[in-house]
Amino acid sequence: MTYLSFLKSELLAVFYRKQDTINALAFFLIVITLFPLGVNPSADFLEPAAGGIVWCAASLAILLSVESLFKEDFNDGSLEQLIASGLYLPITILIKLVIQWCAVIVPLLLLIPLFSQMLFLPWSIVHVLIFTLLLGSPALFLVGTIGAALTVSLKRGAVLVLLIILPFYLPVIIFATGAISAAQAGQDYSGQLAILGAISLLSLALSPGMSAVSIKASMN
Amino acid sequence: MAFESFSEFLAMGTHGPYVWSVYGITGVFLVGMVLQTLSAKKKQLKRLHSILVKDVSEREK
Amino acid sequence: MNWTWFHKFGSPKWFFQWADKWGKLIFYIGIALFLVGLVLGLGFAPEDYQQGNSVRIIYIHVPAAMLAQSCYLALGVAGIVFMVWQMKMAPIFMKAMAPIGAVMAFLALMSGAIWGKPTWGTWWVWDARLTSVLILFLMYLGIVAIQNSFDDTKLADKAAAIIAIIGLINLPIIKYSVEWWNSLHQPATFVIGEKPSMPSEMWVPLLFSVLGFYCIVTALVCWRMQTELLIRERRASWVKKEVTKHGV
Amino acid sequence: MQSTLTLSVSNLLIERAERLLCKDLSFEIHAGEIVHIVGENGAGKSSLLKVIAGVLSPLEGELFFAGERITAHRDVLQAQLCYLGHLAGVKSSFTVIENLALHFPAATEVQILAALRSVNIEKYATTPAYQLSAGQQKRIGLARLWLTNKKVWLLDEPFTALDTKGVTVLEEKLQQHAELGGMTLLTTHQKLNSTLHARELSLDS
Repeated sequence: MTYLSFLKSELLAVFYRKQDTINALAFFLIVITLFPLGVNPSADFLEPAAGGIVWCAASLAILLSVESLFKEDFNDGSLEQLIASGLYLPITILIKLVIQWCAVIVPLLLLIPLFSQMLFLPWSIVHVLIFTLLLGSPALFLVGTIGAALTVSLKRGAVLVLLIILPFYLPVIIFATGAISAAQAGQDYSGQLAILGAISLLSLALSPGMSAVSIKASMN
Repeated sequence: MAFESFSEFLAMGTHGPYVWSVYGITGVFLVGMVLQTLSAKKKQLKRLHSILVKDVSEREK
Repeated sequence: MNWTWFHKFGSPKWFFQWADKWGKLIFYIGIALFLVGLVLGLGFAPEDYQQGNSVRIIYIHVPAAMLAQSCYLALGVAGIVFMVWQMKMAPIFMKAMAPIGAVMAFLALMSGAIWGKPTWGTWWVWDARLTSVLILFLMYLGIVAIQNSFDDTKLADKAAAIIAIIGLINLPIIKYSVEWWNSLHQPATFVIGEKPSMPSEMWVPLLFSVLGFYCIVTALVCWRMQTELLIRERRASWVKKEVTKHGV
Repeated sequence: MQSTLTLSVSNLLIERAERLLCKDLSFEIHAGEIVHIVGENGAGKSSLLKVIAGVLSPLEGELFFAGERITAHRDVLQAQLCYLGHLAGVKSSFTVIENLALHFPAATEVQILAALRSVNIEKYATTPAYQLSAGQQKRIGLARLWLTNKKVWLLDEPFTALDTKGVTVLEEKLQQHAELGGMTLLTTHQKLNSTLHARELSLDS
């Protein structure tokens, strides 16, 4: 096994599990639909709330898609093989994560213009929403991976991952929606974007190593 | 003393219910925590003691 | 610097005996300090010119909030100690501490909410302090959940330690983000529990109450650690000796 | 060179879920040897293989390979390791060839097909693994033995779900591996053919 063959097989796995990506996007769409139906469909409510709604939906969709990142590999023995292969575990985790990020975020970004129109977000703001997703979502994936790695040996770990990881998502959500409302108010939002980038970088520094430790601890 | 009489002390101006409910709930939780902690320790000691006694009596047989 | 005390606390047997000797004393000191704080605070401290007598909730709210934060800090540090030095006592400490921290966070939330009613007219206001305590409470629930979700103690210990470390790193980020978010949504009118200059009649009882809380929690954690030690080290010979000594 | 290829284990202590599996376990395996780990169910046979492979960590003890200490980092060993666990790491959505290509990126399709022929699943080469039976999936893992040039084989129950012909073929492969100077450490409930000259290593105390 080499890094390259691992990368290829991960790409192949994502290709075979297209349904997972579709599920994540469908879940995202459902959460977005809940707000107009559950709260208020008027533009007065939706326009200022759009950033927050998109980010809440994205956080949940991302966490649910990351939660099962290692489940299948754990159950079929691939994870054992990966550890025994001698490849550096944090790097392979990172490879896996980048592929997963592309599989979920790229289609999501393509659909964002559509979703933002459903939430009456003005065209002039859509690019800010996309920036926040590009800069903030890596942090969500990276932090979520630690939770996924910790609970990989649990049969029912999904709720536990949500419970332990969501509090760590709050700063990202706060600054992302802050950037969007600043843009809506015509203010400078570069500071919030910079903080989002910083949180993502911090997560990048910590998460692969911690996830590797967690996975090794979970093997039995 | 901040209060003239005991009834005034209980009334706390108009804020009596708020103040006393906070102190009441806190008291319940503190006492509950202490009791739970001590009973858990006692239970564990008792359990280990009974195992120990059983071990010793088995060895004597 | 002399590190023997550190190593001694790392020895289960030594700690068990230490806790046996000092636990009760610390507890009684804590109760005494807390009672003095209460009597002074409830009976002798002046009422607030704005908030009236509801300000007396401060003698519960502030110690509980401080303890909630300190306990999480301690959890995170214990997590690091465990992951770096593999110290056996660290996860035992974490297991004993987490539920107590959760209760402290809950008490801070509860007292804050009840204080809010006469002060703001509502039970809940999304102010920076209450919101951070709420998040802290959620983080405690996560740690307690993870401690109780695994059959394998070793894995549970590691998982809780990792989450506590991430929490420790995240705590300042969360605090800062919540404060920033708060300043965005509602300009602070006046924040409960914070006064530019508190008269000594107010801060002296507060000090007693805070110290009392710290002592009580210390004693509780010691006792809970003893229980956890009895469970984990049940096969060790020193535990058998302690059990016979304690009798039933 | 062969004399340096030695895997040695000293004073190993393995614990799993607070259960002591083995204590003070020491042994050595040399190139050209086949070692059969025997022990009751739950004696820790699989765990021992996982510890050597680096999947699990031992509580105490040291491991050496080719004269180097590998207790903390197994890189030196893992570069020479082919580990087939109880679960062979077969991805059910991948075809048989894709499953093998992950482990042998340099292997040509001809080589992979030849390996598949040896374990008698050649005709399923482009079938997704989930359509195959348990025995056939097991053979996907075993096919790696025909492709690998690694010297150290750790095999956990390689004979289960194999028919008699499959067993014979695999035993021949093990024999060949030993003759070429490789070492094999395996667990099985089956009686091994005496021509293999397998050394038994008991985990029961």
